[in-house]
Amino acid sequence: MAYFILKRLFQSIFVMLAVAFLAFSLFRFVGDPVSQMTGVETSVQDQEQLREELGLNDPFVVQFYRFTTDILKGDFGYSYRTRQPVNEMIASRIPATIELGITALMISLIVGIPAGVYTALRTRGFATQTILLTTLVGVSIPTFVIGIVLIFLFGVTLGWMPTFGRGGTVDLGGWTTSFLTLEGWSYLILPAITLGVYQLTLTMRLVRAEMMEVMRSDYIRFATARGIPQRKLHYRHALGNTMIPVITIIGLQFGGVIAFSIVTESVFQWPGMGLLFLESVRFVDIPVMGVYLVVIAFFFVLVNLVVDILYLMIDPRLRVKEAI
Amino acid sequence: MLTVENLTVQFPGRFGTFTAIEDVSLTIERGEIHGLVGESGAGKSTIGAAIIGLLQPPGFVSNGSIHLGDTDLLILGDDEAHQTRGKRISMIFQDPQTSLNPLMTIEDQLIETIQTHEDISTEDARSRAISLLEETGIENASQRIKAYPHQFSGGMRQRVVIALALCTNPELIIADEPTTALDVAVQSQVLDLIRGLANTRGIGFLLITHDIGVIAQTCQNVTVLRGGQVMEHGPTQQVLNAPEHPYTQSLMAAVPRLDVKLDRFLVPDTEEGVETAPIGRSAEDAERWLRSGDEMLGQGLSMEGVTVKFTGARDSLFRKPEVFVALDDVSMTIRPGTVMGLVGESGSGKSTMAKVLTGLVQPTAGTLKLNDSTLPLARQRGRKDPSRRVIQMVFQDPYSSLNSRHRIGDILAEPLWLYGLENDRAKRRDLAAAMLDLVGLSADAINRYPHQFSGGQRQRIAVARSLLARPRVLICDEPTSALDVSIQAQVLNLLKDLQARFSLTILFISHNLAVVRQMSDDITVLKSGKVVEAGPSEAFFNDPQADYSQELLSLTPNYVGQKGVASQTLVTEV
Amino acid sequence: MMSRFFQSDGVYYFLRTPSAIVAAIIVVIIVGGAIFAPWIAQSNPYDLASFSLMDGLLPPVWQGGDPRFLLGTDNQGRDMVSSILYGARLSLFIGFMSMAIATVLGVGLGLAAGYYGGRFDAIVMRIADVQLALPAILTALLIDGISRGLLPPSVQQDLRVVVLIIAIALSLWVNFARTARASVFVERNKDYVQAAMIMGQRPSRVMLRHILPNIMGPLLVIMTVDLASAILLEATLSFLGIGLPADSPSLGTLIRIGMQFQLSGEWWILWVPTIVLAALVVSINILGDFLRDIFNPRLR
Amino acid sequence: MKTSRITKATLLVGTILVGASAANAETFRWASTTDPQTMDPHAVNSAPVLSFLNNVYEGLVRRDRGMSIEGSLAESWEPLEGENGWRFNLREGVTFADGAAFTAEDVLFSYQRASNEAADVRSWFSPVTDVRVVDDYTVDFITSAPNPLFPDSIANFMILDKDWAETNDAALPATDAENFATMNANGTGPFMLSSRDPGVQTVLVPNPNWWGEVEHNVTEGIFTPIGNSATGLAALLSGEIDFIQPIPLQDAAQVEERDGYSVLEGEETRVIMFGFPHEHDTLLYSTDVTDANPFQDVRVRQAAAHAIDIDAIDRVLFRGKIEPASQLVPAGISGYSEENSDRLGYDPDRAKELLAEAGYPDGFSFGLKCPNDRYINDEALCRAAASMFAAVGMDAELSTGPVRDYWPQLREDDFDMYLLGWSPGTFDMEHPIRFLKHTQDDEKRLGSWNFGNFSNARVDELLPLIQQEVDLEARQAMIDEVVAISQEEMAYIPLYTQPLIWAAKDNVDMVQRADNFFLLRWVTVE
Repeated sequence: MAYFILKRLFQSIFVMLAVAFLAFSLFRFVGDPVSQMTGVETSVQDQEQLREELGLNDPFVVQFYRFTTDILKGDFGYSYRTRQPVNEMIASRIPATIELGITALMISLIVGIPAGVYTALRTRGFATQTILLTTLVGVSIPTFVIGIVLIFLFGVTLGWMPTFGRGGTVDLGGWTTSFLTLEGWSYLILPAITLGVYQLTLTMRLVRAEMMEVMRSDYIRFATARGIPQRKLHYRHALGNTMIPVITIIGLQFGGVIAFSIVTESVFQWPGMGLLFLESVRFVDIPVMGVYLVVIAFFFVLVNLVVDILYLMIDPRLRVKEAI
Repeated sequence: MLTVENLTVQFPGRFGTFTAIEDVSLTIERGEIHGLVGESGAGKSTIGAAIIGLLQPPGFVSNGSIHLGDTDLLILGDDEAHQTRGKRISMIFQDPQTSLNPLMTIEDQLIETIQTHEDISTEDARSRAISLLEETGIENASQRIKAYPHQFSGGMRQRVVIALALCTNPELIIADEPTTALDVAVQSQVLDLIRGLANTRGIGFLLITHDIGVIAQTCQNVTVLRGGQVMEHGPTQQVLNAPEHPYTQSLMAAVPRLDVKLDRFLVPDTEEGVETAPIGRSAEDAERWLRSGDEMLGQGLSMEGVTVKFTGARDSLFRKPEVFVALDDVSMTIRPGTVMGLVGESGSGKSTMAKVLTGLVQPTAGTLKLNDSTLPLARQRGRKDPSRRVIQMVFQDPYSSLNSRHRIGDILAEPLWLYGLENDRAKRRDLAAAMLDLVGLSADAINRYPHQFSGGQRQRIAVARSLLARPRVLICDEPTSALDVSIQAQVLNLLKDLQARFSLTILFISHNLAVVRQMSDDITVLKSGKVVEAGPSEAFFNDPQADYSQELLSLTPNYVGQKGVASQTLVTEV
Repeated sequence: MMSRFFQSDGVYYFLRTPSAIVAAIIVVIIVGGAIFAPWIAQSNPYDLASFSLMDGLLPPVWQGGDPRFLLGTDNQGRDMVSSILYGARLSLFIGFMSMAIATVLGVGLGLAAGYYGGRFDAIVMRIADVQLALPAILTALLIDGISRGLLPPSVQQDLRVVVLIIAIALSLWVNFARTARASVFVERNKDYVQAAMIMGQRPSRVMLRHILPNIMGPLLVIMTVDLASAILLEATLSFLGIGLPADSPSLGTLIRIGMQFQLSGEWWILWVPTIVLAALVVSINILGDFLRDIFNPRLR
Repeated sequence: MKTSRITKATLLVGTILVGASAANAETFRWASTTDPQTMDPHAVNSAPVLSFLNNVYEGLVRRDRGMSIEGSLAESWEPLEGENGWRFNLREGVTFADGAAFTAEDVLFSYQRASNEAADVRSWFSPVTDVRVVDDYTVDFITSAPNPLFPDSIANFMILDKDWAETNDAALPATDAENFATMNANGTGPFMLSSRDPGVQTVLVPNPNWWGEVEHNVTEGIFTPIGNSATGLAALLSGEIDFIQPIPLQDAAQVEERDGYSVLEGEETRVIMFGFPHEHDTLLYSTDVTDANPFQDVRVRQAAAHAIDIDAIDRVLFRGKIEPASQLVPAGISGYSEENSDRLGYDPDRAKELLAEAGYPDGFSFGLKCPNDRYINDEALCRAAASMFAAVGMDAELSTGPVRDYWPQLREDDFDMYLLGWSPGTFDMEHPIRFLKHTQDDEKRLGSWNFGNFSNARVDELLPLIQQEVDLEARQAMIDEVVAISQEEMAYIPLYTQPLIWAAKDNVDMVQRADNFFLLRWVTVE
């Protein structure tokens, strides 16, 4: 098992490096940072000089080497736009994105799993069909439209929820959280739902499919033949086995959640990494973009490691090897 | 105790209602083991499902009654039915691998089941569970009860399954092919266990199986099913040894005998309606074509000191992944134009040998010889190597050995095209058609898909495919073990005919000694990768040398000449 | 097995699945409209001379708009109906192309990885990981950025669609690869494959002619689902400004433009394309589910 | 049942929020699309930054509600006798937020800081040769030539405290790494920076010892950037913010209708125009004319002008909120040429004639470049224009892109026609002449935004004279001549002056200044 995790770690490192490379090749091309950094009256020579200072004229390899080595040294450089250290900028935004992502994920699990189970056990039936259809419609309307609609419905028309930003947060030694106050939640809920819809649908349909498979397996039939009560049958025997494949997929998707929060964050002006990233793209803030991509990759790798470990915890076949 | 009267089960479906069970009646007394035998599709399992009330929808009991003691099982409400399940009736499934929840320790599963039906403390439940495990023959149960299903071997797992079925001491247990997935040795142990339980606890068993031998060895009474109807029923002795119904008779005749080698099987008329290949005109073309190939002498095949090692997945940085020796210095010689029978339990390396010969597996050591020329090993054997044509293979499962997405015509034409035996498309078709005729299928099969044929027909097609390579050597890996006895008989006859007519050299792999005896000239016994005995077939069966061979023979169920199977005295024997 | 479900059961169950029928009808209508847009549409949104700013912002007829424009016009004076037809045309094109590329790429790699296993398999899977670590949006940004950097601006405009297609395809292929690989692992041990190998058939032939047809089922399902998500993704990318230019109206760009008018009273500019998009995506997904059930009879 | 419980919960949240906002009535929340990227007044020369920092820092002079120059840290100023330059007499008794006194030294220091090559605003001081501290409250700016407009040109030149900057080693604007001044501010202005969370929230509080007379009643000003205009609008309509700049003009009507809200509309000083490739020999994007550049023929340029139906654009795209432009500055800006105030009207037939005369009877195709995230409705405008050009046979191949790679394309002369908006930094006609009409001259740093390189000897000759002329009449005469020349030469097609549309709650009273600057000191909340 230790070996297994070790192996995954090595793979992860490879992934990170590859992403770093891609990240790098990306931001060279997004546009000209200098013309974004300077005002209208700045002359061409001055711009050229600035370009030189930023090392934008160095050959690709040199720049890439600088980028990776700096990152490995833990030096993430400074934002072209704000002159702040990138790591501070990103760090200050990470909690917002993570909390948004986690809440979205939680919503999708808390609603998605029961819904999946329900629709799996009552395959036909009106409720099931409605659930399936509505969720499908939910994912078929672009996120940004959903977000705006929610904002105007709950924020403007009904006035129940705030429309933008993160509101007051509690600072826990560098980690600002929305979880501890009712106000924080009121700001969090709409974006989380917007972001969670897709996950929710995915989870639900996955659980449904797997559950239906499991319910037909021999050991469930055997358990039924032993007269094990329905409830236990469904939630103790079936659900456990259902979750095994589901977990992996959800893990794979979480990276996507973080990335797709770009859209949600921009719609809700949610002060997370995604918003920062969009700003940076607009201003060709190369260092920020690069680091953002690497951070995303890091999350992905991390989450998948966690999933693997969860896997080991849930499935005894991987945990206990020796036969008796 | 259990009385089923004129039971009729129907499945309303797309093409009208299908009657799976028609007017079946049977009774089981306390302590009786009642055999329910029949070929696939006879409706055996449906009866079991109907009794325990787990018919797969849309199936339903359209007529008849099922009484357990004096409770009418059919009028029970869902809840009562659910109560009855496990409490009074329980069930054992065919495959122990899949019938246990992989995520729960067997302790949890046992205790859960016990407490479902009895208000009893966890402690008592545990001690009961442990004693049950011991009763079903699991040593130091108190420790092993903590284990997960995957930690038990197949046989042990089936014992756990039985313990689970027992743990509420039901009156009736329905055992659906309980030993089909097991090796003979384990099989007889499990059957002993069942007999024991019937004796000591007076539990009634409904033993569903397709294996006459198992019936013979275990049941007092037997019911023979076909197409959902009862053909014959009565005491096992009488039904097996002096069948009255013609179907039963032919069925018995088709069962390969362990005690004597017959040169042909008597084949009951079956739904396929084909006798052994009636040689039609086009069949002669096929025959001519086959003969027109290279010299008709059979070719010998031999392996010398072959060793095969598989390395498991690495799971630690420090420990080397453990190596599994599938074949350990195995040598074998198949005389030209003869049939070599290869027997052994699952995992003994039979199939690995086939894979070595066909070049799918790379041996770590050893040499192969085709006639006198060396036969290159897997990696060395080029795609164009002539041996690829000369050596052909017939697989166990006719359902997966034919590509379900290709038409029979294409499947058959493939070897012709591949080996450049016939370059004209039209000619290839004709030849394929002719070959179908030769193996006893009508030529119009060419335009159909595999799924439109029954298992036996598919196996014939598979044989035809191998013949169309104009092979000299056939490797048959359990060619009939997926087939019903009657079909098996036909296919075996077909193979015998072809072998004789074209003096093919055949390696016949099977776990079923009776079948092997019927087929082979020589025999090789394999045990966990080693050859334990080899020699002329008849000699072997009449006087096996190695202890293992003797044990195998003694354990193999054989109904003919068995005395007093039905009497309980036999339980202690074997 | 598959083919039987396809030939008879497929039809049989289709006729018994109203949702599937409705979905199919919707898809047929939209796709048909898209394909024949040049002939049905009264004006061509690409032909700048064919519409006039003077007709801008006309409401749908039932809101007292101009009878010429059934669903009204956008702020350029373009007929909504025509825009939608052409928009669906473009969106579907992008969807299909990227889906096709993703399929070929993913299935190809997946097959090979599953067939050869070992090191090759490992490499492919690591690449897949990298791909997964760069979710769709970022991949799109990446390709978009690189294309901006490498292509001369003069051709960029014309190649936006291609760039978009590649971007979307890249973010979808992993799905196919993983599924194909998994199925191959199952299939390659089946006797018919072994038989083909024993015969000494070329690996390419074994993979394409023998294995591929047998794993088409799950792939087909993914194809439909991914077609849907490709169309959606295009919309999202347009919203982020890395999609298509506003003068080549895909459903996504139409929605993006419409966003400006959600408050200003011209609701139709936003909602007409949104509804069409949703209807299309939902329908495709429903058909996907239907296929899944067909190919996995146990789930029926 | 369930639903009702949910409703209660959410209502609870709702009330809490209302309570929160009701508590501090004079806290003023406002939003804009972009965050000031730094608090350093010399680091970047961009409107968001300068606009915001005008609340915190002050210059020697400042603009009043009507954009005209008035004294700020300088009480008065006059041209120097005997040499070129200006003398500024500084206000006494002014202190910085941290209590330090404001003296001439700070002016000198700020000049050195702002004219250092690390500063992006240094171009303001290109005419300046030297700055002399006469005494604590008198400073002389020496210029290379007579420069009547110098005071106007430094209205956004803000003064830092020398000691504060040096002790926090922010003596120079940050180039690569940040420094103290990027996140902190210490100005003499009416407000002080109380907290800053870049991209999220920046809070200002009144400066208790500000020298000026307080007109606002704001106890706290909270600024939030909201990039997505729809979201911003929602924030306003839900009452979470009191004011937002700008709002999409198509939404103005809706906001106006709602009670409790009002819309402030005005003209920005930014003029939107089309530019021509005056010196290209051939078209880059044409499918039919590849050997020549039709736009070198003035008749073709006029035809293009005639093709534009500015009224239609106004009505449909801008809901009647734009003012058609005849020249590169709107009326009211100093130097605006009254006598050249009419523009070529919409006349497709005339356009076709002109094209025919020029030898393109059935028109030609060309490439039109536009940004899609720079000006209000820029993309829509270009699409509309393209179809108008098409109507007279000029086939515009439109290509739009984000401004981040738009400028580079223009710099590389990669266009057949392009869209440009220009706001005169000095609020004087001289500014666009210097940047857009003078022949490109990197040495003298002239014509740096004249991408098509319109070049006219007379204009080049007039520019320095205009810059130095002190007599306003004579100056205007020269400017009129330049405008006349560029009009008959069709150097550019001036389209309209961009509208300014802000929205606020009814109870807020503020001033909308033509440079789109928003100053907190003019805000009162009833």
